[in-house]
Amino acid sequence: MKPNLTVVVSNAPAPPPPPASAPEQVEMPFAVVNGEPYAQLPRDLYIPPQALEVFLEAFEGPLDLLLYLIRRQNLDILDIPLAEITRQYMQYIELMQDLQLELAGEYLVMAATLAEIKSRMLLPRPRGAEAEDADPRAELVRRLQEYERFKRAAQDIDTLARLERDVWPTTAELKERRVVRSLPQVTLQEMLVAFKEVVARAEMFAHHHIARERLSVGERMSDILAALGTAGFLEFQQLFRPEEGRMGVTVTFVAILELMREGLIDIVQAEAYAPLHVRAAKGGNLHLVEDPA
Amino acid sequence: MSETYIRNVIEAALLAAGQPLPLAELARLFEEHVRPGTQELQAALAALEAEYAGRGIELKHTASGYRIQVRRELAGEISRLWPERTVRYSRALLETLALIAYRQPITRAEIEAVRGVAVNPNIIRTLLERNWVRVVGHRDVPGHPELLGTTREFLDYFGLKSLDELPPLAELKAMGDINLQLALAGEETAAADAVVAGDAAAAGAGDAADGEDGAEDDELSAGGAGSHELVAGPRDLDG
Amino acid sequence: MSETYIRNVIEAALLAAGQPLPLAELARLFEEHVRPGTQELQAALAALEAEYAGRGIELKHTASGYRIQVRRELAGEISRLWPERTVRYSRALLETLALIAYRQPITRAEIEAVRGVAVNPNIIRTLLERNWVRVVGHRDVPGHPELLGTTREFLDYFGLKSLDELPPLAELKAMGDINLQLALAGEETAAADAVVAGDAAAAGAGDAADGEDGAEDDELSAGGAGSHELVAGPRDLDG
Repeated sequence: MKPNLTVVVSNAPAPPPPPASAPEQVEMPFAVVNGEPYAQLPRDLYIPPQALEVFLEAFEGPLDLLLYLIRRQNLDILDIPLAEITRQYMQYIELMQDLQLELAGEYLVMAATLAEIKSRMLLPRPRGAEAEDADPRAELVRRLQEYERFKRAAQDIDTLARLERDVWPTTAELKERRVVRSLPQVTLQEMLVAFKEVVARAEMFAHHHIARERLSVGERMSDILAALGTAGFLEFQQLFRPEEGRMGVTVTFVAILELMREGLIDIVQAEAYAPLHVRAAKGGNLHLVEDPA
Repeated sequence: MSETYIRNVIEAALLAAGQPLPLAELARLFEEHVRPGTQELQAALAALEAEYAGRGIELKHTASGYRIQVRRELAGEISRLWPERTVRYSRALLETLALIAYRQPITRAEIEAVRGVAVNPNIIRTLLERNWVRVVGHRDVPGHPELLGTTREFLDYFGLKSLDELPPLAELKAMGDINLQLALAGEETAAADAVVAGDAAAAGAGDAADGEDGAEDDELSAGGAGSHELVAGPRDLDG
Repeated sequence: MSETYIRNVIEAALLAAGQPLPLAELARLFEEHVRPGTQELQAALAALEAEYAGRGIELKHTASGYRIQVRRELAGEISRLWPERTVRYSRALLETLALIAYRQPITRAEIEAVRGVAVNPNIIRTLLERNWVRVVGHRDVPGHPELLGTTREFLDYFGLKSLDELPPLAELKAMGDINLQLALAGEETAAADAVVAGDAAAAGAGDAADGEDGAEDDELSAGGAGSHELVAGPRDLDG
């Protein structure tokens, strides 16, 4: 066991400080002993076994460990010195086994993968093959990169302003809550279907007809009555809006005629050639909107 | 410690805490070497209080400390955050509304004549309260019944420029219900947009549009107490 | 509707709600006939935002709507309100969350393929319980594994309006044409010479990352077969 420890220490040279031009990940603290983070293996011989355990357990798996080995030495992930990295990887695996850490099976799978790649690299390359296909490391490199980008994405997510850690939601109490009923919503279609149905039902009464279409006239009749309700008395001319054009004027005129026919308005004239005035009717006969006759 | 900083921290803490905070706890938020004294804290609280004048929130000092709360004046508006379950309008109401829209000006008796049942006064009241319908005059017959018409709000709500945009009855009849839905799909979203509230709630209302027939039947049969009126009603009109 | 009134109601509502409010819900706080339009509401929100400049709170627009939150700059002071409350999440959880966020919908096996280790079931459970993640469906392969995706609460929690606002994912670099012989020969010295090469993230063009999940699955299960040989394998290597 002891020899292994020494080997590890001698094989873990203090990494050079990351160059300023490479805003890479800062090397992870390698161990935390009594609250003190250690970024490098201590030089002295005695390493508390717990510290190593913490260090080794800090890896999220074989890809993470490999990335650590690569990044620690500032190696190009696209051109990994496989023999060297494999050797270092195996030392960590042996160390974990010696420390009797429960070693996840994935670490051993990776060890086998590394061994296999290494042996394939010793074989001559097939002619005519694409460089990347032919390089036995390609798949490993892809997986390392893929893992690394999500490792970094996780770090990025962790730096987002998170609720209840970086920012806090605010609340102000409302002392007196009132009971509020929200108003029902209606769609135009619902109303039209309702209309269609009520008309269909009404038509089952033989003597009842709802056939006439006088939509805009009806609307104008309402408008005129409402205006008269407010003003009481209006000049005939005022009921017309020339800007509406001939159609609008006609509709207004028909509405006035209709209102007169229904006895809802009177048109009065003080003397001949004086302006006509319109007022709500004081007398008159009942005329039905839906006069069956 | 700048005054602004003290005020900012206190405001943020009171809003984040969700409960009243005593002065001592407010003081503890600051690092020991920059901790403001009681006077400074109280000055900051007074500044906050002044700032909230004319706003929807206020600073309150209660037995357990300071708290920022919503002003009572806004209780009506803010309570709308927690509305009671929305009830849907009955078929009777929709039919009444549709008749007023298409046949205005129209009296209640005339609506009853077409629908064949008495119109519940609540329906007219609801429509008046909703500002979709208004009294545009009175028919000059005994009792001077009110003549009802639709309002500008009605047009706005349904996204119509004028009543002309309602499809004529002949067209409605020609369309099957499904065609009607298709033809109006565009108009409907326009209506929803026009009301700003054109979102979840509006969609919800739309979704809920079906299968309400049970309730409507009830209402109809309730009205059906007057099933003899059905025959009588129209006659009255004729008279 | 005065601007001040609209702003006051919105501010009070955002503070009273205790959760983000969408524009439509803000609109519903006003009676229908005085309801401000989208532009007026947005103007009021902009006014609030401007008012909070230089204050300890800010207006934030996240996936579910608007909320008023305490600024990050005051995190130190405000976290003293709850000395023992800060939750830290493990790297394993954050990596799992990142994979779900960027690669959704994704199965557990696909997450494991990228991370190279089994995913602790507790992690998925925590993410589900926090409501950051939900099961969005099942992949149509034997076993019908659950497909995981993130929720609106996830976005709200991390202050995002949509997934587009996640920090961009690092690009993958292609290996290109590396001279294998050279690489082999130079292997021993490569470590020493190693130039600043770590910048995989910075440059690169096409994103080759998508749609490889199937391949990874295969790989993982293929690798899993040889687990006994593994113990012996490594020893030989060093020899």
